[in-house]
Amino acid sequence: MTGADALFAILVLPVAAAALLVLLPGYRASAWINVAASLLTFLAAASLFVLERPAPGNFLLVDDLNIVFVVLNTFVGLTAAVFSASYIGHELETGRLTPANLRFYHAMYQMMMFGMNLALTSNNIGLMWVAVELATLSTVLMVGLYRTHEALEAAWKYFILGSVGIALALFGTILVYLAAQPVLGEGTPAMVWTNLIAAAPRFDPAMLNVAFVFLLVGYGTKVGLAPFHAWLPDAHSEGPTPISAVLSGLLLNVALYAVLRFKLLMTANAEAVAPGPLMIGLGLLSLVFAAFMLYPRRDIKRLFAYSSIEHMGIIVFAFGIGGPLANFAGLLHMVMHSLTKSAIFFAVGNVAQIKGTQKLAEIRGLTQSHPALGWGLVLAVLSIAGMPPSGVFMSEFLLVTTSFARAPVLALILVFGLLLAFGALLLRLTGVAFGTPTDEDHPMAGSLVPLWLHLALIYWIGLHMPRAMVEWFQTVAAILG
Amino acid sequence: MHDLAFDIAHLLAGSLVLVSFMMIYQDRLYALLNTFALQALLLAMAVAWQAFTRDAPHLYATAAIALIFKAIIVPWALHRVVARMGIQRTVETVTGVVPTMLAGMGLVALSILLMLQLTEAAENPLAREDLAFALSVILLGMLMMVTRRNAVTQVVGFMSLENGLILAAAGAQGMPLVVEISVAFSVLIAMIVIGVFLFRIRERFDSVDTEALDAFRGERR
Amino acid sequence: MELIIGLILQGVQMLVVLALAPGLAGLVRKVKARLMRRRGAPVVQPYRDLMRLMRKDVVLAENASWLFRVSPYMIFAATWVAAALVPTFAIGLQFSWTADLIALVALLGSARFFLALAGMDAGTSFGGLGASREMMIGALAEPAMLLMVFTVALVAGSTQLSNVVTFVASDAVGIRVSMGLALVALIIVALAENARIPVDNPATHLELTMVHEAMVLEYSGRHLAMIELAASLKLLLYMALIGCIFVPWGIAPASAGAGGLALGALSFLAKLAVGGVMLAVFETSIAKMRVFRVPDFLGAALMLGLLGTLLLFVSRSL
Amino acid sequence: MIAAAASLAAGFLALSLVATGLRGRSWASVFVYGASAVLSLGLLGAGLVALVTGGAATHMTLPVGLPWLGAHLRLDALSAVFAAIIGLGGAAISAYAIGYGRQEHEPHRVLPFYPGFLGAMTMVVLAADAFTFLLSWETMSLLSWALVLTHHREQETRGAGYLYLVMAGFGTMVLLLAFGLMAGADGSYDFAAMRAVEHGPALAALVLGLTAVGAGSKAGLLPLHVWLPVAHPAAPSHVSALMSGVMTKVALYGFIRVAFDLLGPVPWWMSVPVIVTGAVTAVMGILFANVDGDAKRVLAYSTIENIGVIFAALGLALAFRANDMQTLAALALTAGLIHAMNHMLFKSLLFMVAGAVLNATGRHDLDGLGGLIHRMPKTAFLALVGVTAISALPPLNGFVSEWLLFQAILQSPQLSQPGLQFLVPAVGGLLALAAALAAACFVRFYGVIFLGRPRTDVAQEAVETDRWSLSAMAGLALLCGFAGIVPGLLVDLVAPAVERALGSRVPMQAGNHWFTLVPVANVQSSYSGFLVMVFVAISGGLSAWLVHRLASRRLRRAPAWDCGFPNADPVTQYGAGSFAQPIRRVMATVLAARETVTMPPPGDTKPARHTAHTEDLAWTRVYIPLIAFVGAAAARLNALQFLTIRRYLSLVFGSLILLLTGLTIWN
Repeated sequence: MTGADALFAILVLPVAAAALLVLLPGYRASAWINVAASLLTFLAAASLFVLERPAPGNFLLVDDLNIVFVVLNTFVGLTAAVFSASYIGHELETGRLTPANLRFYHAMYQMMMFGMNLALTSNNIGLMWVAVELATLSTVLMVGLYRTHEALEAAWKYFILGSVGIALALFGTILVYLAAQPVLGEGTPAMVWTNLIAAAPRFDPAMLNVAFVFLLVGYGTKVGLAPFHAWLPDAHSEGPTPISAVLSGLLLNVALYAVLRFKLLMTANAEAVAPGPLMIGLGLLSLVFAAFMLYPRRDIKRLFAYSSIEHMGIIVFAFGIGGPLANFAGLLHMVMHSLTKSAIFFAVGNVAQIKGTQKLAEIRGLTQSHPALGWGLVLAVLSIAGMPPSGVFMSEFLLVTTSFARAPVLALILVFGLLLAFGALLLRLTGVAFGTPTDEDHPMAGSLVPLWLHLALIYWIGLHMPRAMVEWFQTVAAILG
Repeated sequence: MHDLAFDIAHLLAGSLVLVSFMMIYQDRLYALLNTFALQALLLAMAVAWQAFTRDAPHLYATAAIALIFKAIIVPWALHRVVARMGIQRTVETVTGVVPTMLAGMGLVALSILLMLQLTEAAENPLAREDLAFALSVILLGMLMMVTRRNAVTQVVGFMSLENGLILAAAGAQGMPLVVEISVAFSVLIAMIVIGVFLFRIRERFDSVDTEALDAFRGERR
Repeated sequence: MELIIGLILQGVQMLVVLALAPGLAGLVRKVKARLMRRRGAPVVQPYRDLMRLMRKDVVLAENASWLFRVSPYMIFAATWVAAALVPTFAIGLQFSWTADLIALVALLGSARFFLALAGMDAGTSFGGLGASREMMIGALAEPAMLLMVFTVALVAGSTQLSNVVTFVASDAVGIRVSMGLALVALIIVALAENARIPVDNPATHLELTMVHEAMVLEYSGRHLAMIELAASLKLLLYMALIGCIFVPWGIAPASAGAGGLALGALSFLAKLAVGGVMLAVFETSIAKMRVFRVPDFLGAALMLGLLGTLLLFVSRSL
Repeated sequence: MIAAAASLAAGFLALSLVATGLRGRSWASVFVYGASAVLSLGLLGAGLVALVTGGAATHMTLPVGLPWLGAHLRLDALSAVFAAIIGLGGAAISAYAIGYGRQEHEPHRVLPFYPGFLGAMTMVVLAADAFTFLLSWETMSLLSWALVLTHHREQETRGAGYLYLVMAGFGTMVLLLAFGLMAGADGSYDFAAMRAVEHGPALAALVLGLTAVGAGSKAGLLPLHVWLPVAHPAAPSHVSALMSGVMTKVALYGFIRVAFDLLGPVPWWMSVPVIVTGAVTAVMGILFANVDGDAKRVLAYSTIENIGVIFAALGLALAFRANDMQTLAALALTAGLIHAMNHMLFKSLLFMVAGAVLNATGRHDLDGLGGLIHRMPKTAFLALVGVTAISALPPLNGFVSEWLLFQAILQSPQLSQPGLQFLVPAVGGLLALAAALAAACFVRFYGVIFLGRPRTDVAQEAVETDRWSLSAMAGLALLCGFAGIVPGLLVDLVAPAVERALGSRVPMQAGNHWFTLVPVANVQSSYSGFLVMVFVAISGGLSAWLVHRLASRRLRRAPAWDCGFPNADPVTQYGAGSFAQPIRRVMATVLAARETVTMPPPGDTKPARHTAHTEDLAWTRVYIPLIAFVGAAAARLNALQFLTIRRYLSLVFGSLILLLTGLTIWN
């Protein structure tokens, strides 16, 4: 097998699986096919490490930057599929979903994976745009899966805001092409990423500026940056929990990846407006805003959805600050956030099933009634709040120290936001995990393995990051400037 | 020849902006849909003209998509939706028409200012002009989305926004077909999904007014 | 040989303070009585009282614990050791370096601590009342005392009393405003610490304003004797302290001969007598304060102490 | 030596993991605490050996933590001092817990965290790079938070845990900023690299201030102390002992490490806030302790006081150092270090006492106790040692460190800045006030709990605590006495740390007669705890013997006299509230004390009611408004959750227009 084959597999496997799942009745088999396909995709992605990388073509590309995202994407895709397999049957039993819904769900799951993988591996900004659009549309359908008022409303909101965002991103993409076209000539080459970045210094800076604004707002909507975040909390809280995990853990990253790509383009052109301040501003705004918004939350999934906004703010801030340390911190934070937030949603899914509610006020004493789940949730939430020894602590450590030395005022705002968010998360966590448990419980169906697996990874990386990962991050951090 | 081509393209793009203003001005749903159809028609013409002058046959496809799909099918479908659902025939606006028009003027001014800043090196003034108009159409479409309460109107606003996108894409020389197809594709999917949702929403609510949805926000109860 | 003489002198000092303490109390009472145109008990009356108390049975409250019985000896011992460390007739005694002025204050603090605990032991309302007020007064008196110590230590360059005496007596000092302020502060502290008027009335019972007497209300017999003895020792200690810091003249220097020691002893007696009379005069000419006026009184001492310290810097920097 | 210390820390952490697996085993508690005690003793040994052998630094790097840096660990004299403190405290408290822990209903909520907490504290003092340091620091907070939440069913406990961890998070963030400044933008996180860098005075001052805030919030410095009086008492008593006695010392270590080792010279004026904050903290802490009615909270407030005293000493050391008076700085630093040690001894002891009382009676409110000296005589005696020591009374250890500090204060005229010259004596007055108030506080504490008559049935029927607890308490009480009697040993013990930090030390004390302490040779102030003890013992014993021998030894029991008005009801005794009344009234302003009397109307037979109320002004004036602000801001912003899609689109649209306009203007 060559790298090209692996790349091919990453894209084809989900499509094939989706096709198969559409045809297949019976949700149990579907669930495990879903897992198997995700596993194979992950293995293919992981094999990209060892195999020789295929040369970048007009459409696809594997480089240091996106391999991080691809492997992370397929990995969380896998664990979420495992969780989903153990989780989703319960939804059928409680009558929230029908078998037809489930068939649709599994097929869409793979479509979504395909969209995200394609977005991450594309070497063509047009293709990337298409792929992001595809991933968005498939998740819109997933969010609306329950057909409740709230779910439909969330999906509608997501759809409208996402469409507008994607339209703006498309305009940005067109502008980038227009900027590239005088230099690279007409046609496909002017949309190929590797060409763009090489020729970026000769692009019209004013064109790039306008393009970046549109791309930032467009893809920023997908990232969930405030004030473009509005779809995110509803979409997270109303869809099936595995999808919330995927949304928070993966889809946001995909959009972030797009923003990063274009940030690179901007930095490559010396005369263009520096993307850093814009990203810092949006990042801090998202962080502080989401931190405040965490306090009045009453729905547990919505709480963690806002926490995702907060963390996206932190990551965007980190990349906005730039420099080897901050970029390293941003990458690490992104990976950690994906792992941790999806772990949290795995736990929350179980909690919601056990308690039959997502209302924070009606969930109490989890560490008492369900120790493995409760403590898992405690650890995961503390990790996302930046408590050691999770990798989030390391990234926040690096980010705060380096940004305070360089931009003290910004770092103070950052610290304020972090603390504010910490206070809110801890407040809710204390209520949920401790105290006298509520009486009636449904049996727990969902598996705890993905949750603890993620936790183990988070702690492992936080304490002893594998050398390969470090070097890889450092290379990418250097690329990001 | 070149000057004439330029002028015609300019004229078409400019009229697209004009029609955008007309859409803002409409206070009847049917009239709005008709105006939208007009805009789609103009778009098709503009794209076709580009295809003609630039000898880029693939743009004809785009023009055809715009013509058939946006100028005919979608307005027709929306007419049906409005009729069948018995949606209120007037456009519910947030602010008066005049302030919206003024804001629209400002947006057009902004787009022109922005695009004028492009360096002279952008050797193709046509692209630049087109771009300014396209940006105006996009912004006006969005303005319509935020100043209208009715879901159908918002959908129209969104499609008007996409018209602007296509205008920009068509104005970009040599832009690969992938873009047009994807735009068409997205509109198609948008329509399907919107249809699905309108249908669902219609099933459960008495109006497609999206503000009515807001009572069902997860936390307000 | 020197060691033996040293030990003897130290022993003499301990016995002297012990022997003189009730006499000083008697003297004060006598003078006060005379000033009030009463005849008053003889000066030796406290000795008689002590002897009588010693011989009497101890009547112990039913709830009293071992702490109640141990405390009198602890209080007495701490006070006695403290008193033995203040230069009376001679400086540079064998163990005078054991504790400096700060440690001395703390030793008296220990005595107060145990007295207050003993006051709470029987579980009566008066005991707790006395203890709580005593601790409040102590809490305010101690910082005032310490600021006074600062002033002195800053002037003399040491907190070791023997060094202070040597320095002050050496005429290198001259008249310092700071020292005057410190003196006033020390006197106020001494009045408060010894439960004298205007802070407390040593001759009263059955008054809600009493402090010291309320604590020792449950004591009787030999225990009461030890506490009374400790109280008079404390009075003597403060007199000696004032004497050695502010009028150090006459005190025998280290390794002085017999003549010097005799002179020292005489001057000490004279100082005590003068001090006793002055205290009596002061007490008869002033009224007792309400308890919650005492903080103001002690606050004045605190301010004076601080002022003394600060003035010292001013005069130094001049 | 570092290898030994590091493996002990690892042992603690491993023990935590083992303890997680021991859930439900009956012997788990004995095993975990026993093993913790053994490991702690090992740590104490390692610290002592490192100190006795001169405190030469040993260094090692582990391949964990920041990937390109690794975890640097280093055991130098300063670390060794604090390792010894952790070891000693850990050993005594673990031994206590062998007995005390049996009473715990849910041991699985304590055991997995307890050894790890000790391990994390050890790691803090061993860490030699910023990342490892802060990682361990935060882990320490986290594990102690879990321990605080042991009795999580109670609302107050959950609130306490919440406040605690938020404040801890705040402290860590501030420390992050401080280390960020020291490390610079390139991230030289290694302590060695930080030492090598010269910092400008402004930067150094900023770092020092941030460190004081960061470490101070952990230690309980005003006004960051609010969590301490709620969190320490909420935990099981041995954990309270560990938190109050040991963890606050680790916080101090953080400050000392930065201020005296990593940072280099600091301008003199930065010592002023440190000194003043320390002194004010001391006074306020002990004032709160004087008016509070909960045994464990009183102890927690008293911890705040002691932390204030230590900070004042450290500030003084900074002031001396800024004036190049290294010997005097050494004196102040020594005083601070020894006070830290002493405070560990007696505060742990007192928390153990509170735990024993809590176990015996189930109560920790002072007014529910009383008369325990009859029911728990051994505990009562050990408690008496503890309260005497903490009240800074000779000849016990608390006095020694206070005395050393006063000696340092007395040297302040040598400072060349008039500001400091004026300030320090006033601070001395405040510290004396704090010491005297501490005595008042502990008379009340001891008197209300152990003396008098029992106020409740449970106090009436209390039984003496178990042997493990007693022996642990006895061990600490003995050490309190020992450290008070031969303080010179302690001074010499911490001397390597002081010398390493300041290049100078307090003169060698080992050769002095009668274990006398002579801190500044040329000033000739001296104190011999040994002799004072001997004199007091001899004169007390002698007089008692003489009196009994020569006068009377007869004794009768009779009802209390009480000035003729005895009352059988134990409620008529002075309780916690009434004892506090004089001080509450005198200090009414700073305590915001209010008293209200409700009299029934004439003819009504209802009792009159008197209520006294004090408040922590820091809490009501700073924290409550802050919380209110966050709440109000969140409530306002929350409106954004309920917008219509159209309005959300307007937000996107508005931002886009804003950015585009900005771009137009920028060009």
